[in-house]
Amino acid sequence: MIEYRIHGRGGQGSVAAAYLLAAAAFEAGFTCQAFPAFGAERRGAPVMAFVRIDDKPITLRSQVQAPDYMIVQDDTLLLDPNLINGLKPGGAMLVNSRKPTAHFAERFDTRVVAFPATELAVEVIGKPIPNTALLAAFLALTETVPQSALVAALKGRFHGPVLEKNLALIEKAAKAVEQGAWKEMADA
Amino acid sequence: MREALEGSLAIARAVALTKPDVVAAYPITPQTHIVENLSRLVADGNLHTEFVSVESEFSAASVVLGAAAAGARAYTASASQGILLMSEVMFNIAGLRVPLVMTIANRSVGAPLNIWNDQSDTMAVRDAGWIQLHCASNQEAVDTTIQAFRIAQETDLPVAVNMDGFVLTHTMEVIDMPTQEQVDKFLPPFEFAGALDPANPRSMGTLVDPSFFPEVRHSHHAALGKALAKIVEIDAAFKKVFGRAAGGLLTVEGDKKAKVGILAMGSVIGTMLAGLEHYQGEVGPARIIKLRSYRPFPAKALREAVKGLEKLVVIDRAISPGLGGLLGTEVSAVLSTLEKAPKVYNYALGLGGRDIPETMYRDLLKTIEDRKAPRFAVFDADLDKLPPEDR
Amino acid sequence: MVQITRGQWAGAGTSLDFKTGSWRSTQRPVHIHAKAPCHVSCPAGEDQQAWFALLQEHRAEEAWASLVNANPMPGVTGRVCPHPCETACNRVQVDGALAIHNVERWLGDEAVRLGWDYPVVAPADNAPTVAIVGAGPGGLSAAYHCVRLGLKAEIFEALPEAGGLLRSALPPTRLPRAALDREIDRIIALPGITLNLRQRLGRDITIDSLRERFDAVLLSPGCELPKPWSVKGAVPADLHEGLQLLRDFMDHGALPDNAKGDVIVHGGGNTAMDICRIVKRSGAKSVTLITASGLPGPNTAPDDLINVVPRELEEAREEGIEIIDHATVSRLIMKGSRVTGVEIISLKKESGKDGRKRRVEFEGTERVVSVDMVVPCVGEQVEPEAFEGYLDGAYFWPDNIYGRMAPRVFAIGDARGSRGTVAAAIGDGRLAAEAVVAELAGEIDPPADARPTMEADGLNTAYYANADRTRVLKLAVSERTFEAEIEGAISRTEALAEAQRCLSCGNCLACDNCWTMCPDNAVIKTTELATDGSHYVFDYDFCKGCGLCTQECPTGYIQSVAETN
Amino acid sequence: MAKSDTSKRLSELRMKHGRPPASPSEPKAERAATLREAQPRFRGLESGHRACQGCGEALAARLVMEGAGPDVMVANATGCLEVFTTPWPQSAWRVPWIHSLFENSAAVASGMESAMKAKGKHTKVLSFGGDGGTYDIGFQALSGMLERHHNVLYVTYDNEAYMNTGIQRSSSTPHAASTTTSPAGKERMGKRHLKKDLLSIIAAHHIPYAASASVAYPGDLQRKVRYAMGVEGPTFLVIHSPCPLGWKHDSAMTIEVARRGVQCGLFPLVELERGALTNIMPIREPRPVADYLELQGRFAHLFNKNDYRAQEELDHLQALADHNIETYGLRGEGLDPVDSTGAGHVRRGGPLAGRS
Repeated sequence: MIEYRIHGRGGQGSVAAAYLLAAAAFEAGFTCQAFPAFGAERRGAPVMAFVRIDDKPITLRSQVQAPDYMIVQDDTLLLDPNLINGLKPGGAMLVNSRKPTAHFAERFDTRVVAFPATELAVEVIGKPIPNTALLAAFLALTETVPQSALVAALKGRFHGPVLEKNLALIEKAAKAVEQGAWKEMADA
Repeated sequence: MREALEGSLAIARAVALTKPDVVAAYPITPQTHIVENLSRLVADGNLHTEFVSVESEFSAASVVLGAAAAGARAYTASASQGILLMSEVMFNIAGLRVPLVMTIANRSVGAPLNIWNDQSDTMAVRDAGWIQLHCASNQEAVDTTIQAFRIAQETDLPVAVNMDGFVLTHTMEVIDMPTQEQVDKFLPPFEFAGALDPANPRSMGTLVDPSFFPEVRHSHHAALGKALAKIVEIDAAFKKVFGRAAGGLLTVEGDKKAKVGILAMGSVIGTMLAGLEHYQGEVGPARIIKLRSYRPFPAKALREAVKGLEKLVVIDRAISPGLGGLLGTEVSAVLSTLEKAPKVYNYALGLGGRDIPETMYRDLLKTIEDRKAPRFAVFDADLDKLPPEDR
Repeated sequence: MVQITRGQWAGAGTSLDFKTGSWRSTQRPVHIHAKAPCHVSCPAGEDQQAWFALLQEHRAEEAWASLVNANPMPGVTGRVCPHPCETACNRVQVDGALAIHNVERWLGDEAVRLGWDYPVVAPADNAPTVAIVGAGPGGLSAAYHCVRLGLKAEIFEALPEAGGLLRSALPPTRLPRAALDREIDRIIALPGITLNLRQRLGRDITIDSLRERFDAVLLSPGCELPKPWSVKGAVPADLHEGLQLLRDFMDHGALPDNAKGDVIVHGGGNTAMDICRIVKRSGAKSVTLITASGLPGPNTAPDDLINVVPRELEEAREEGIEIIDHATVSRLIMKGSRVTGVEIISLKKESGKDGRKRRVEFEGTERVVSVDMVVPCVGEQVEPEAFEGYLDGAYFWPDNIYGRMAPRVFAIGDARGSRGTVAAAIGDGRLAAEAVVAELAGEIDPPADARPTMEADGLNTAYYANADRTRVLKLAVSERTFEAEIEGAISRTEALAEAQRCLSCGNCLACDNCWTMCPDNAVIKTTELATDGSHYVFDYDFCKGCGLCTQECPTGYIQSVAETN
Repeated sequence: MAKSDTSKRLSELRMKHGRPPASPSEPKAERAATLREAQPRFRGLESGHRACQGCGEALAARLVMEGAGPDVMVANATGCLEVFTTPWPQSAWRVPWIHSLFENSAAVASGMESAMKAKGKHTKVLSFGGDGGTYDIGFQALSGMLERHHNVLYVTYDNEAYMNTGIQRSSSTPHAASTTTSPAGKERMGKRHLKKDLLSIIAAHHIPYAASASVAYPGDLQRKVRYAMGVEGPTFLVIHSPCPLGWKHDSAMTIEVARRGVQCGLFPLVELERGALTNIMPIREPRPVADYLELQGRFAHLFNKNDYRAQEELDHLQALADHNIETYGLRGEGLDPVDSTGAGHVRRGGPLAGRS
């Protein structure tokens, strides 16, 4: 079982990202589970969402305390040094940031990749919603779930121009990171 | 067809498959996604129903009461304060023996205000006279929802389908969604012999004085008693069509030979099963009893399920202040007729959405190893957070 | 049979098993047909409410048939009757009495115009035959009612024409001859009535012979003989008694010369009033009526009121007749054999020790008025000839309402002494005929009508629409002649509209109020449309005795009586 | 449903439970077994109910049922009407009828109407409540029902207090009326507050039709019922229904009291369409409010000659009546057959006489 934790701010689509990731995993033949740590927070407040994928039924329903991977949709969240708590040793973190990866690698004792997903989203779909770009990059890094599964998941969620733009976006995002960089870990 | 679906969407689609005539609802967290999805189905022309967006839960319950009384298949959903606001109507629906279905997206009841999951809402209306079924997964919730419509119309009783708020309603997971053909095969068109009809104008809801009231109550009690068999029968019928059952009155899982048991309702069962897998090496195996039918309370099946157990942890997802756990108390009472009844430890867990981690399995079993373990506790409460006099 | 249910529901209308009638403890509603005051006050015995009820439904012929069950001469009484019914009418309390007499006259005229048949069948050939003395209104009514009740009637009239005082004493301005003749002709043409003219009692026949020949004898000779005029001083040689003066005028069309000057008429009846108006119309300088009675006014007691047709009084005053009420002529002042003045004294009828009214003259109120002519018109009495043994003083004075004087002998009309109107004579004719029938059948009296009278306070007037009394045209004073009828006729539309004003006192209007307003559905209506109340039934199984129907019944037909169960 | 099917069904219902006055074209019903059954009206509310003697509400409900039946179903709020018509195992109703709770009849009716819509049926749904169940506790459900535009006729039987529980004041109780929770005493002259102007609130919902009626004018009342029955969408009728027990008047005086209530202006009879005043019953001769109040024991304290406050309250109520007359323009102009005097007038043969 692989466990994921997605951090974001209300309005950035963290829950949607979790659902997309789970749906993509399902398309790839896994069982999946995705749910938000739903709060009473409003737009802009820090939020979390969780994803589990496995190749057998998932019964566990607690929040993900010790994720294998973290996706951080907003680098300002990392101003809180405790955000990374629970990340498994040998885990990895993808951060949406214009800052270079090195900036985070210096501060956090884990594998980290920084990727300007918001900018890419603005460029491709015209909206500062980083979640699909991040997911595409994330899948490219781990290769646990093929990009085609994300495409299938997106097709289940969007239609028409929105879908087209998102497909273009994930195409670009997947190419912006090192393909399979975290693969061996996912396989572990 | 297997799909990765959010629980609320799955429920909305399951409800749509039953072709309800009237749906009435008032939004409340965490039920909102269900009615939003139903509204979306209606708006997109995928569900032909009278969708009544009422001005309160009180009216939501009243609308489905009126609709069902008038011969319509009716559905509503609510949670928490909404259930309490409905409670007067809920007693009424059941007392009038009107068949309809409601989803309860279980949530705590304020004050203090808390929007997260526990089962205080449904426990507060446990005496309303409804059939109350609990689901441990979204698959069970979908299947139970479809079954509930048939149970309702075959028993002339309202059915509440409980699913934990957020933990199930907002969780996407893999669900085998029934097809329309399957549902049509399983669920006959709505029929209510007592429906209001100008051709046979009956008066429903009469005034009953002491000369007959005990008989009415007896009759209602007996009706719920008879519903036990119906629930089992309909679950079996469901299995024939869909290839899977939804849990009958209760199911025994985990290690069936274990001397220690854990009994619970709802999604916590999954976490306990995960814990069993993870920690049985450390604290030993446990028999996990998943109670699906809270009302009617399956006393006989329960006595059967606990055979051979020495200790039984009953997890309550609610509390009756001044007493403790309601489920635990009721289980104790039911088991008290057994010659060799297991010792019951009743712990309230996860109140107000407190996360129940996998380690809870280990912690529970470890605790009851101690002979002086408390028979009731709000198990995961950190008493250090309270003023000393409250601990 | 209680259906076994679980208590959630009950069957439709099963409350009928619960008889709420047992809750009635103090009162229950009942239907009581009371007499309307018009009916009670009608000397002829007409039930105006009954025929107005029919007229409200535009059933004019049936209304007339109902009317002539009591009075065969509505065309006459509708013109000459002082209509006490209108005085008694409860509608006075709302917006004025019904114009009953106008509608009655219209019905009478319609019957003649359209040839409606009297609701009688020819008596059997061997039916008992009743002798009737006098073919005035009383005699004619008696003959008609005899036939109506299955008897035959044979009338003996001294004069060459039937009609009595209708013909001799009523000016055509009030009763056109044509109207009179039409109705009399229709009555005497009825099968079973024989009219013998120029047969004078005492000369051609006697009561004893009639009693021998006939099964009963009804006496309606009228009053022909002027009552003595009690006045002090010498009586002028050329004194003209009122009724005689009227007859002379109607026969010859002329009045004595002194009638051109200042004339005083002494009396208080319709004849006096007729004389006043004829004299005035003939060119008298002034005409003054001296009467002991009172004029209409808020404080005038009913028994003090001048006994004339109200509209006649009104018309007379329009025509310039002066009236001095509560006064009498106490003395005549003569210059030679001619009267030159009268002394008048005020008086009033006061109750004496025995409770009976008597006239009290007030000393010191005497005044003298100069006149050219005085006409006494103080009433008439029975010509005593041939009535030996039956008269009590001037009149018959029977001691019962049927006028029975002896076995199978009855007195009718003015001659009874207590009457004074055409309508009363007509009523006497009916009463006597009914009494004859009873007596021939071996019973003493006909069954009495014991119904109570519905007074205005028994009505709920909230339910009656305001509607002004029909305005009836009459000739302007300048156009009044000796022949033309003064009061005009009303149209069918007006008659039907006037009928709608009838309050139906004491009798069901079929308005549906009780049926509509019973909170307990305990008034059952058995047919959709009906008019007489027989279609409403109280269902005492459910009536709780709230009294609402009684309260809201417009006519007082529903009354609450003490619960006896 | 085809027209002939509908009329066949209606005629069957009429045969079964009495019928409304026959139209000329309607075939004659078969001979009924009893006089009661032969009555020429629809007996929606049957005898044997257990209302007090002279109950205005029972009368009003009976009139409404006659005007509305037979193809209707009723949701009835808790209250006198519900209790006195359906003591198990009996019911006085001859239409499908349901009682659920005090405050939800409008919502239950909403559900029934939705069911009819869903099923493609045309049975009209009525919702009944007293003033307590309408002005007060059921107001929210009513407002929701109106806003959602359900095709429901809501009828409130306004007897101006909680009569079922023993004459406690409601927001519909008139100013200065003495009730068991607003008793007149040394310190108080009955209810201190005003009668809620419910109709204005209803009107603000912009519904197709809202009206007030009185048991004193059954013809007007039934006309309004029939009109509302013909409207597609929410309609509202408030019926002034005197309560002999609670208002403390003789049971025979129910109609008279109601009539005076209208004629003095304290209970204006008005009709509103889409919130706009479209019709009123003019008052031919406004009566002094004292004429209305003096019949009722609940206002007896206003006739205490030795209490200056009594006159003050009488004047206050008069001012309220005058205000109604002014606000709704109730003053009549001459004789009007449908004004507060003319509307009561009867004719021989009843209201149907002369109808061909």
